[in-house]
Amino acid sequence: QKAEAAVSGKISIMGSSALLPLSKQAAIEFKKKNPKVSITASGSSSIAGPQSVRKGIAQIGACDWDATKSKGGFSGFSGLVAHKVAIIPFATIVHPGVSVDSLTKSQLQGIFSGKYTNWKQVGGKDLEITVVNRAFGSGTRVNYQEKALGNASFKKTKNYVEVKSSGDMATKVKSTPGSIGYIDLVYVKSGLKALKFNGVSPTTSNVISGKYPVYGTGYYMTKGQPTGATKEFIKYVQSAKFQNGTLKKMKFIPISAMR
Amino acid sequence: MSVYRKQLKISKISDKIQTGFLWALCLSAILLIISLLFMVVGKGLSQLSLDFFYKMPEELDKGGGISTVLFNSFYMLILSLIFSIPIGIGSGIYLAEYAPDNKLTAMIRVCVEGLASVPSIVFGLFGLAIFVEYFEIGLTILGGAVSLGLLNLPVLTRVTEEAVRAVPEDVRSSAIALGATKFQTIMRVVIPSALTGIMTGISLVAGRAYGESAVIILAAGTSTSGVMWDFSLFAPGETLAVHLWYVQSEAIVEDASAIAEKSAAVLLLMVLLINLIIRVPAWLHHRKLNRR
Amino acid sequence: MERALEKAAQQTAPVQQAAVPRKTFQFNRRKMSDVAFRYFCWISVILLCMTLLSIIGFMGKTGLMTFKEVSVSEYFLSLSWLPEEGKYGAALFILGTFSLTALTLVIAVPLSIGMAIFISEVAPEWLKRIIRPMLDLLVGIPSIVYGYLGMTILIPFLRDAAGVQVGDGLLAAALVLTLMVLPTITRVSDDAITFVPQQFREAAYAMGSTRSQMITRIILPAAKQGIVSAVILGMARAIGETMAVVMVIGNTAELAKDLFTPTSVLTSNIVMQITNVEFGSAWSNALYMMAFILLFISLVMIIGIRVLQAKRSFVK
Amino acid sequence: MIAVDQEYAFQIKNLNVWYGDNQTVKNLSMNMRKNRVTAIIGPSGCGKSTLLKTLNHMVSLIPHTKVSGEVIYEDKNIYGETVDLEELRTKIGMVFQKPAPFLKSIYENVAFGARIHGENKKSDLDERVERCLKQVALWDEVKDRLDKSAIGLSGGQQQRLCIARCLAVEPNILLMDEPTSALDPIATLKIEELLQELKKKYSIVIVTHNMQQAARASDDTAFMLNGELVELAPTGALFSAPKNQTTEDYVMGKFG
Amino acid sequence: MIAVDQEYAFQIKNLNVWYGDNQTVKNLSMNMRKNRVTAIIGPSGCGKSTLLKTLNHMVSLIPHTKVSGEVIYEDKNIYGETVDLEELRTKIGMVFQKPAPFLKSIYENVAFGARIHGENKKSDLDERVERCLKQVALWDEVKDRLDKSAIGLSGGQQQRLCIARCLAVEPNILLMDEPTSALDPIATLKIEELLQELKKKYSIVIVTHNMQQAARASDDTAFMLNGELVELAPTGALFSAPKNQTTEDYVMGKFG
Ligand SMILES: Nc1ncnc2c1ncn2[C@@H]1O[C@H](COP(=O)(O)OP(=O)(O)OP(=O)(O)O)[C@@H](O)[C@H]1O
Ligand SMILES: Nc1ncnc2c1ncn2[C@@H]1O[C@H](COP(=O)(O)OP(=O)(O)OP(=O)(O)O)[C@@H](O)[C@H]1O
Ligand SMILES: [Mg+2]
Ligand SMILES: [Mg+2]
Ligand SMILES: O=P([O-])([O-])[O-]
Repeated sequence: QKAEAAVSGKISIMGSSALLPLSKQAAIEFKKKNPKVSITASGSSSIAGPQSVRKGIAQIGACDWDATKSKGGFSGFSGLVAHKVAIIPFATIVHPGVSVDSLTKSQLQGIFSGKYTNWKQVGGKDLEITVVNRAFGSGTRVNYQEKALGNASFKKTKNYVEVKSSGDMATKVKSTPGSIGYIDLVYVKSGLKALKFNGVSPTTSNVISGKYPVYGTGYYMTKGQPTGATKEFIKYVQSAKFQNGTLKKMKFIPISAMR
Repeated sequence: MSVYRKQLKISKISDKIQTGFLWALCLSAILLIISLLFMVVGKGLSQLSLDFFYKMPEELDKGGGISTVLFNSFYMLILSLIFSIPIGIGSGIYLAEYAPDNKLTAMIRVCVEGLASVPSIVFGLFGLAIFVEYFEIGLTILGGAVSLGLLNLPVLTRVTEEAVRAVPEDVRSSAIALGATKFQTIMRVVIPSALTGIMTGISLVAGRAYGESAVIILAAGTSTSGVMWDFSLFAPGETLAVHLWYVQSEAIVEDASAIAEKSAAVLLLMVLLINLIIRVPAWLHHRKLNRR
Repeated sequence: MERALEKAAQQTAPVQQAAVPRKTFQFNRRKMSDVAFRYFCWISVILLCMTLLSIIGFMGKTGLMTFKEVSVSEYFLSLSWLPEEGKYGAALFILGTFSLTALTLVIAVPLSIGMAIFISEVAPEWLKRIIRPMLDLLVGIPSIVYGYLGMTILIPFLRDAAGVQVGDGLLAAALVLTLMVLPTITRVSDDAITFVPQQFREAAYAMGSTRSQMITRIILPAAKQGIVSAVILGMARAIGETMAVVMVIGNTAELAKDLFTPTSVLTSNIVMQITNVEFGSAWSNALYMMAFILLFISLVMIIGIRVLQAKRSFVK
Repeated sequence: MIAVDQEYAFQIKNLNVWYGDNQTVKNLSMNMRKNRVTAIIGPSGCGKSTLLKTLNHMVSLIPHTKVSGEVIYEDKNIYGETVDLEELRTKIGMVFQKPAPFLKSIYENVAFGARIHGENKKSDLDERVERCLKQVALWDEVKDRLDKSAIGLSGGQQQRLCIARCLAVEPNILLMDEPTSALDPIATLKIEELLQELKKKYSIVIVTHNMQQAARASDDTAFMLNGELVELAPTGALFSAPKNQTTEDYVMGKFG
Repeated sequence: MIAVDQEYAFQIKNLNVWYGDNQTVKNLSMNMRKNRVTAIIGPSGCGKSTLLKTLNHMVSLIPHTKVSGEVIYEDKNIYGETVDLEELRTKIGMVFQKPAPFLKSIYENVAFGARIHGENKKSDLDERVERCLKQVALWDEVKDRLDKSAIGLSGGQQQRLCIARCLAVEPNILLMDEPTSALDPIATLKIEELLQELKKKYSIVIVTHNMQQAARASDDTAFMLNGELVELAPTGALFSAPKNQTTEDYVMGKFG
């Protein structure tokens, strides 16, 4: 470690809220070693990541897909470079008062398209379902729609709310009885209940073993090849130490563990 | 006359009823608002400890504080006042003391009132467009402070104008009649007399700026540089008010709702404090002068 | 005239005077600071006007670019806001803003005016001295606190009380806004009522009216314009409020079917989406257009207040 | 109400009035005759207005006011027994220094008193408005614009309107607080003439700072100083041969 | 500045003043003698204050004001040639109807004029403040509380303080606009005595609504009506034998 001279500079990370906890934690650790670097991380939704980078207001744009290629209705951003940083497992979450433990893909499709509006239609108590969805631009939404719902579309029904970020999602589902939503595993804490998908629990090991298909890949986008502090930071996040340590602890999956 | 008697009785009864109704209405409304606020403060206060003020906000773990956002709040408040006070007071004095009574002045007044009515989110967007999109310096304290300053301007102007106008004409003419120039009259006689009013205006504006959130979110962002005492104008400028919203809605940290409760209590108390701190000197000043 | 006289006076060379020992340069410095200060004030006011004009210009220019890609009729008439599919119908937000404001006023105005009457005419002196500063403090409470209050106390309460699932929506937002604008409307109306010359009160009492007769027949008509101004002021605040609304309205780009359906208004939609869109895109322009609409509405209201105040006549 | 001593409109006995700690009427006793004009004169701040406001209980509207002593009106001490204030004020009209017409039409200004007492019949109101406006000699000047705002009238007209408004509730006493001090000489003259007319039906108490006016228009004159009654006498006597040295100084213009 | 005609403090020739379209001083010509007290009387609104304000150019502060004619002061028409307004006003002091002490200490009120002219030496200021307060006979009453707010003084004291404040800039003329109308008899008396003292050093022009005051305290009296000068004469002559019928009516209290 002595070999790496401490770098200085300013890094601003914007974009994905799914990756936000990871970026924030990495920033804390990186700053311990490089006290002269100032890092700020904020999250709204993935699409803001590559956009901010292209505008030059952020050095790193976090995105839940490779933003150089088109995906889920978004066209690719040219001139950006994608750096794979983590595999992100996503879970279906419900308010703890919901008695259902597992849902199938078609049940989920039914719920998010508004076909099922009461938990008793999917084997639960008589309680109206409130769908909490992420706003357009979210990488979580793109991945979840593709992998959990088989690209079925969302329908706005009577009890339907859209939220701006993963944090918003957690707050809303926590505070709304009968609600259902989706989020990456790092956010699943007390007050939220994660459901099995087709009977499989959303755990990192189930993702690695291929049993649980709802996950995405997180990228750091940069404008051209990164230099200086930004380069060192990305290198740190991709390092085996971080990948197998903190990242794993936060219920993300190291890139090396897949494929 | 006695024909009036019956009517008088009816009028008096209805007077009693209406009065009673007003008492009930007003007291219950006030009590409701106050008790709601007390609920907010109470929940936060009971968990509040001193280290909450000087610990850094935690990004992920429990037990974070609010030191940097608290700093940003005051820093940005002071910057915004530095931008807006000279211009605001200057314009207020212009309108009260110099403006000739003509169409142009009427138009300027419309401008001031128009600016005062512009929703804060528009100032935020304006700041965003200028600092983030045009100058591309990102979400910064500078952008936030300038946008806040613009938000403050019209209020300061109006309050100053009113306070200066309220100074009795006699006092002004007395000074002029003593051979003082207009500038001397304003500086030595008018402003001291209008000081209480101007101070009240500044406290009004400061309280508002301190609690403003929409402008900050759009122009200064929702994060801090993560360093305490960071006086850089180009650091991101999350403030306490924004922090309250951010932790509550982003909920990344474990104890988000506890932090939100505490932040809400601190925010409320700070705003009250600002109102008091800025008013007290003016009040003392006034008292001293009125003492026999 | 004033100008001409002053100017004429300023051109004169200062004259030495024997009676009071004073130095010529002192006179010059006095004159110079006098002129400099005047310019300072003048520049300040010009800057202030420039700010408003550049805000209007910028918002207008950026906003109107929307119509390069979106037809005016779609923007103002269509209810479907699906920017990802190229649908930019902003009517639902405009309707949302109007209905939220209307609902807020329906709740807040009678309450506020009642309170204003109480404070100015009924309350004993000691109570006035408590309530007025208290309301002034309440005016200064950050809107985000009201939003937080709505989110953590009001919505759970509404869910229980109304037996609804979500709770976020127009009613929650209107209640939060009511809390917010109540002190403002009350205090401004209170001032308007207090401003009615004491002679009117005395004259009415002297003729044997009861207090409520005096209030309803003399005071309220005389304070009418001031009260309307207060209401407009409250309305402007309600229309422009952002974060408090964002926290309780649900933020769905969908027209509200009832008081408890999540919906969106102009302000909340701007703040929810602006960071996710690229500056210069049709989506971004459409959001700036919303801001321009807000700006337009509030300017119209201010002009309304001015017209009203110009009519205020008893201050002769 | 048994009519016994109908000679006096007011009998004031040992009246004291305090604003907070500040005593403005001090142990004042005097009688005011019925169907006469009583003038109250004295330098500014001596308590004239306060005395007047005590007579129709208007002082009780001012916070922190204390009144002791007796004011006997219609055989009843209005500060001793419980009185119906609204009724009292209906019977004792008051006209103020600055004319304060309501922000209503001329017609509605005069009709106001009748309306608050529940009279709403158009024909009755019409009749009453016309009668009262004629009493104050304003009818001819305004009869074509009864529905126009009263604010448009001149100062003198406004003051006469306020008097008409008072008369419309049919009082038996008129209190006037410097009713002409805001008026020009001609308007003043008109009001003074009106006083002579009105005293046939009403008892009038008038506060004035204009000694000539008191001399011209009143039957009795009371001179007050620092809250005390210095001298009360028939007007002619008071001005030509005051008993008191201070009174003499004052009416000679030595101070005030 | 050559001293030629030092007999008059002001020579006013064909003076006209308009507020907007409203002419309030009409073709007025009069001379005011040096070291004399000239009183201006007339009913309310006749233009007395306006005339006074023309003398020290205060009218020029009021928007939409137009002045024509000549006011000659120290051999110079202050409405013809360019004058230094601040200097003019320093030499012509003015005292207003309502005493308006600044929100400062008694000391600072008096020192104000000297300070704005750049005098800041403590000992000089002290000396000046003491001298001026003695001139208005206020020194003994306030010498122990010079640093207390001037607002705490009584009305009469405040008015004397305002006069002292004026004297402290060493004017040679004093203009006074109803300086005693807000005061009680004793305070009025004091100010009138002061006038007699001051006229030894200063020329004084005083506007008053109190004819007795004019009679007592002035050397010359000018009677104005509707913006015109009706009569100017030595005070004794004007009150005992007015040449003009209107003047007679007015001084007899027939109107106003
Ligand atoms: N509402 C009030 N509160 C406290 N003090 C008052 C009030 N009204 C009058 N005073 C005081 O009481 C005293 C007598 O006042 P009042 O108005 O009766 O005098 P006045 O003889 O009518 O004088 P003026 O000729 O100026 O009208 C004055 O010293 C005045 O300051
Ligand atoms: N600033 C002003 N603007 C317009 N008109 C004015 C102004 N000041 C006075 N006037 C008008 O000019 C006329 C003369 O006013 P001025 O103040 O000189 O009268 P005055 O003789 O001093 O009266 P008073 O005895 O009431 O003080 C009045 O009709 C008044 O309404
Ligand atoms: Mg009075
Ligand atoms: Mg005057
Ligand atoms: O990670 P997201 O915020 O884009 O869902």
